[in-house]
Amino acid sequence: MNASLAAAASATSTGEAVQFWLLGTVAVIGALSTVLMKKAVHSALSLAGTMIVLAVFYLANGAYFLGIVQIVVYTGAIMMLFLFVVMLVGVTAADSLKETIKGQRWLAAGCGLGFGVLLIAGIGQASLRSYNGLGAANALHGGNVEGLANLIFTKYVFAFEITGALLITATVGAMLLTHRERTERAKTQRELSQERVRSSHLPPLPAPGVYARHNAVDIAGLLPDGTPSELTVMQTLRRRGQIRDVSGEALADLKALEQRSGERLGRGLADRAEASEEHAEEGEEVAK
Amino acid sequence: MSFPLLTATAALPAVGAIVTAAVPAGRRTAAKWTALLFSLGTLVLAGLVFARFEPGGDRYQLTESHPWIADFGVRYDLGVDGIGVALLGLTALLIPFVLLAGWHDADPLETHSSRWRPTQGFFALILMVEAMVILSFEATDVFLFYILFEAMLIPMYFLIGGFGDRAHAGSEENAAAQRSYAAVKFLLYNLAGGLIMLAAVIGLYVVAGSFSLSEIAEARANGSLEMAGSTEKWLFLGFFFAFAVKAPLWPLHTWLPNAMGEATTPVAVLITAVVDKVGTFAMLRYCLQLFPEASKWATPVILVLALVSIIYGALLAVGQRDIKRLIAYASISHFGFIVLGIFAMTSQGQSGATLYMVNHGISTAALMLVAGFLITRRGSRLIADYGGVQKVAPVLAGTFLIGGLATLSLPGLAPFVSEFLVLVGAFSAYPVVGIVATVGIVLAALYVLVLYQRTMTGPVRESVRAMPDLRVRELAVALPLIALLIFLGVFPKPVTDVVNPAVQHTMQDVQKKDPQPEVEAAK
Amino acid sequence: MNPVNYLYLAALLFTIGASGVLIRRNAIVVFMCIELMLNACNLALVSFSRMHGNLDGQILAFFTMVVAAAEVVVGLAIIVSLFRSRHSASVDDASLMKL
Amino acid sequence: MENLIALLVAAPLLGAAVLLCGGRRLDRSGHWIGTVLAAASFVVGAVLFTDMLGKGAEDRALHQKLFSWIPVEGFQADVAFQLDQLSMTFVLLITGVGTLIHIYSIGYMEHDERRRRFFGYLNLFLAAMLILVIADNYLLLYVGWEGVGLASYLLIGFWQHKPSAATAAKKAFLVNRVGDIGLSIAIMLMFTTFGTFAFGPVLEATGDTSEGKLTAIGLMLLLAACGKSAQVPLQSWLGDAMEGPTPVSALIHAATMVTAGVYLIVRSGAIFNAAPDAQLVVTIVGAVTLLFGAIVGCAKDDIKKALAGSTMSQIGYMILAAGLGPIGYVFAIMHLVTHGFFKAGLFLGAGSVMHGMNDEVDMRRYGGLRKYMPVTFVTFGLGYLAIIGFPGLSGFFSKDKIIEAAFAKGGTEGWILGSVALLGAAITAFYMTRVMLMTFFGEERWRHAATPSPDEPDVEPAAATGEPHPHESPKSMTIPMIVLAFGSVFAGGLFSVGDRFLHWLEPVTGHDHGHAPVSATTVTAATMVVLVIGVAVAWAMYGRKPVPAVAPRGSLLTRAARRDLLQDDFNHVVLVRGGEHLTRSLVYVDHTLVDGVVNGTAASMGGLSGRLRKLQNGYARSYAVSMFGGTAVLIAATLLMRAV
Repeated sequence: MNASLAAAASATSTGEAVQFWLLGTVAVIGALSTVLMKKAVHSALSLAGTMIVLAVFYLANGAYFLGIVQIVVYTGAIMMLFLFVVMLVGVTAADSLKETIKGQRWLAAGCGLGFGVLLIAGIGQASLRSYNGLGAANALHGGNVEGLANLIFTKYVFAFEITGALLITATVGAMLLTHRERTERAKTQRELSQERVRSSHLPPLPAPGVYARHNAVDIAGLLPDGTPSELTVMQTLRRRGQIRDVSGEALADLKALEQRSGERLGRGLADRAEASEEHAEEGEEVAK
Repeated sequence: MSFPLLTATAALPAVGAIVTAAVPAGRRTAAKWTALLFSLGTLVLAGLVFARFEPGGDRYQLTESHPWIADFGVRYDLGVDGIGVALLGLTALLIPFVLLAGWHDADPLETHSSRWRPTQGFFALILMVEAMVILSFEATDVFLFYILFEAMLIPMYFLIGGFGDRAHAGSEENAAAQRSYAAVKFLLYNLAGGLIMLAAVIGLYVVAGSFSLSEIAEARANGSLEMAGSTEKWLFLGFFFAFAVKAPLWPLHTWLPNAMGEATTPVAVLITAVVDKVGTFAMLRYCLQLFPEASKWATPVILVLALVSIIYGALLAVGQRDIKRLIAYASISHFGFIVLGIFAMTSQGQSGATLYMVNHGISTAALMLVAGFLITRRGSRLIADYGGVQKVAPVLAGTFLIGGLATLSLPGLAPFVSEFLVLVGAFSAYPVVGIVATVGIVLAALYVLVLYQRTMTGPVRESVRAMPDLRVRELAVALPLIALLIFLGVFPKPVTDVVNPAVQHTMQDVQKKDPQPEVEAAK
Repeated sequence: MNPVNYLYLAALLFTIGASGVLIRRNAIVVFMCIELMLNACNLALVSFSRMHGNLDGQILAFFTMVVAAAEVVVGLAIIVSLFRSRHSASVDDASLMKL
Repeated sequence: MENLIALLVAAPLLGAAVLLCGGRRLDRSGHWIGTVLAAASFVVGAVLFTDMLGKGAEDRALHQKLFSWIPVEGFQADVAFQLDQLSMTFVLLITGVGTLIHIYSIGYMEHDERRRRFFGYLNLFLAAMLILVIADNYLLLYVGWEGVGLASYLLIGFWQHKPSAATAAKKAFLVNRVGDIGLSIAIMLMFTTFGTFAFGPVLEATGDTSEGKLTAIGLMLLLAACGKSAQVPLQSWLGDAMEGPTPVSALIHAATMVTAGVYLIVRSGAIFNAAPDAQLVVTIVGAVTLLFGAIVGCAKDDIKKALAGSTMSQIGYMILAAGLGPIGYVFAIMHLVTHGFFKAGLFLGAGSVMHGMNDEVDMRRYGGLRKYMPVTFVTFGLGYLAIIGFPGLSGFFSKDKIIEAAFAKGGTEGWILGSVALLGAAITAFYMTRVMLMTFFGEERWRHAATPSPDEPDVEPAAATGEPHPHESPKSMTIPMIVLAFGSVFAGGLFSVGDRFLHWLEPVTGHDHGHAPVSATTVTAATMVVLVIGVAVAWAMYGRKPVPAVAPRGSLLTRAARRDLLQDDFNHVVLVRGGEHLTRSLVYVDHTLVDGVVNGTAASMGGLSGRLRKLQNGYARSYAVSMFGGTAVLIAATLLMRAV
């Protein structure tokens, strides 16, 4: 195993070539979908995919330690953190793809294209030496991990220590940034219960979506007359304006259902039509 | 080594500025007295300089020389010639009066907090300006001079922008806006000039390899420093532009009326009577001495600009409705005379110009400070708000009239001597220029007398009926200045004796001889 | 295959990431794009490490990861607190950096 | 003896300083201090005069150098005095008449709370005028020249609360300044030509330079003289100057200051002698002014302004005489002295009349005053006879000589000038008779017309109410009038008998008899004839029939003459209006153009930055684009550098 990996580090086998072209395509597609997906969750997942591919590439390049760390830290920790935040912010919140800054998209495209071309041209022009491979370097201290450890704790020990400091600072910083000072005493259980009893909502709040054949938290439950009830949706979502309104849809469905059943039962169509028109009007009003 | 008198003369007001600034907030009067004492001390030192200076001796006397920035050959070189002595004396003389006249101008208003210390700042800044101006008259190193030339803008900026004339028509915000406009305009104009001068200073160093005035002048004189004609012209223009802004010469003058109008009267006096003199002084010392050929090359244009300044400034003064702006335009006219005298390149013209700098300083100080007393009483700068003051405050009117008569160069008062010398000097070299400049004396009479007539004579206006006459402090400002005007008008010899040798040196620098009288030339 | 291709891939990913930063308005996605750029750099570093035959490049990539982790922590915290105050994660909403 | 010269000036100068700086504590004694110091100066003058009489004609000139005034390379101006016969004549006239007028003013200004100041100004005037006439160089003369201008300014505007007085004072100073341009250019020309401007060297060296230069100097001196002596075209200030108190009009605007121009021309005789063109212009100016002043004098109803017109005209005579060269110098000065007596007397008489008439100046509201103020009537009458040239009185001698000298100029010029002088004599007789008749004879028009004149709404409350009660003036006023009347009567004879005055001045001015085409007797006879005609016409118009209390419309000429022959209107339209427009447009130009360029630069900078600021839109993504684009450019540059 060691030998084959060492060989892979110094030269490119056909297998590696195949792997590169296959996974490279995946990585690029992942990157592009990170950029182009409307929903943040999708972007995050695409990015995670790209990162895993990159981890494989690290391994292929002889950076075993980094490959593993990439999976553990990046895909495992950082991307999960991203997902948490995405959830906090609102998982369904989709970007509108309409550009607001004039000419931004064109400029971005132009710059991106120019930059890419130039970068690739630069690499193409650069007189890159033939690859030495990491065999010797890895073997020096008895393995890739040992080699890295040797460097980290000797040559780069200060940088390493400083990154430690950086991490701690970042942790404290994050706590500070997200921390909210209490402006008043926290309510006790007793107080909360008393408050609840005094309020008009002693029973639990109605569940969202229950009357509307949807059960997502962001869809308001409909009252018997078809109007959505604000109470059924979380306060946070309400404030964000992330409530999806399906009342019109529901009413239309209801109407269709009634029509179908009416046809099948052969009831007076004229009455039904009148009733359905009324319903439709109501539905429109609600939609408005 | 002897006692560094020149450094001491400049350092004393600087120390005074620091001490004054450090006086605690509650001790306003102590700060004022401190500043006054330091300025009087400076006057004593300036008197010593005047006494120790030997008119017949070396060109630069009381010299001091220390290396400063060795890498560029910048030195702390001091030394005074007769022109420097005269202007140094003027500066040291005027500052006590300026301080005394501005005794209450920077008192904090009641709305200010008790920790607010404008008075200390005002007096300290004035002393700071004094220190810098004095040092700039003493510097014989181009770089040192340049630094001072620029540095004095900073305290001046704060003096103009921070301590406005309280007699402003209109709201407080409006006044503040006008003031800051004036201060910024002052700063931008002078900075622009200074920037161009900086380029020229660097250029001079590149060409000459030294910043020392005497070294360069000597090298120029003995031919070891050849300067290509176009190089010299460009360098000259760089220097001259800065000085013309400062002087100020038409058409670079528009900052002066704003600055003088918006600043308190003592600061206005400081601008026109002291700081602007650095510009004309520098023309005489740096432009003519370092670039004699270019100076001669540019003479026709500069003379025309000076003439335009004379006539234009006077005409605009006639058209002003604001007392302080009127005096500012009058000063522009007078600076035209000074430049005319300098660039006429005759002994009479240059002696006259130097004398003019001194006399103009005194006469403008007298007129402007008394005008300031008047303005403070009524709280307005508009001429139309006055009338009949003569009846209620005869001493004020009398001193104002004498200041005005000095401004219009009445024979018997000091400015006449200098103005006539300038005219004669200009006339003997360029007759037409002399004749056109003479028209300026009629216009001067016009603007002064119109001002006097509209403010002081006629029926007593209701708004001035209760106006008190000059108080003791104000008399202490006005009377010595008037006495000096009369003394120097009758007996200018002490000044001319000091100035004459220096002028002869300058004439040698530009290699010009006075035109011979026709009769003697014929013989 | 020439291992240089890894570099081309890194350049491509970097460019895509950069363009994403420019185009997207959702702060989280922008942040992800930044991560993508960092990863592209890491790939290049690892590839260089292989090219030169020593481990310094990998060390640098390692540090990049550490720093990126720290950055993500702080950055996401900023996004969250921004979101709290503005109820939005759009970078365009915070356009106060002008006169 | 030399050292006394400075004392001449010092006494009144001290008086001025003490009175003006002394403050209110001198209010009660100030007029005496002023008068005593003026008299002291006269005494010093008299002492010097007697001393001078004791010496030979050629070494009478005294010289005193006090100190070096402006020592500059190539330019020496000294404070030095020179007292020769010409100066001496002036010194005596100035201090003598000056002292008398000081005495007169004690009474005249009795009720003025600012009397001390008035005397201070009078002393200042005396000092300046003395400097003017005893200076030994043109620059010091210039000091005196402007000094009298200042004193005149202060005294004309003495009643500053009247806007008309303040304006008149300003006008007088300004017009004089125009003349001063001439004097300063003349001095500059002298400096460039001779290298000096002391009388001695300049006047001796006139032969060394070209006539063109001398003509230029002469014309410039003439310009100066025109300003100070109110000659056409700079005469307009004199009429307005009558706003000043009457003693001032008598001393400054009749007897002494206005004759300074004559002094200047006579003093510079050597220059004019060598520049005939300049002399011709001088005579023309004199002749024109002579007629101008006389015509104006005929039309004025204000007694002081009528006298002012007369002054202008009489100085025209002197200038005319001075322009004739050596033929006329002596007579110019002689007429100057006699004129000093009778015109000062006339003005003092007018002042006395006004004093008794509640400061009324309109002659149409006088009439029949001879009964009420006999002393004034007699002294005024003697002055009147002197000025019209009644045989035996001083005006007769001096004016007659000038007319003779004009004819003696020879050629067509001589005839023209002589005729003009004769015509002037006739008009003089006319307008002076008119003044006399309107004031002292005829019906008592003041009895019915006791309303204030419209020009002076705010003189004294007393003037505005009630009928005036004409009365004789106090002794302090009548005595100077009597003394001056003596002068008017006898001075001419005293000077002319045995050509005393001629011999006295000849060493300084030189003399030439010229070639008279007609005999002296003929001229005298002609003068008598025109004199009678003038008086007769005046009698016919103002003596035989009553004078209307309100001025009739009059002919076109009369109306023009009332307005100073439209000179003021011309000045107003061309100079004042034009100047106002010029300054106003220049203020505009300064604000919009000169300042506009600067502010425009600032504004365009601001505009540019405003545009650039839009790039700074606050969107982080926009900034990112620029960063990204910048990086791309950097890479491109790097690659390019490597490729090259």
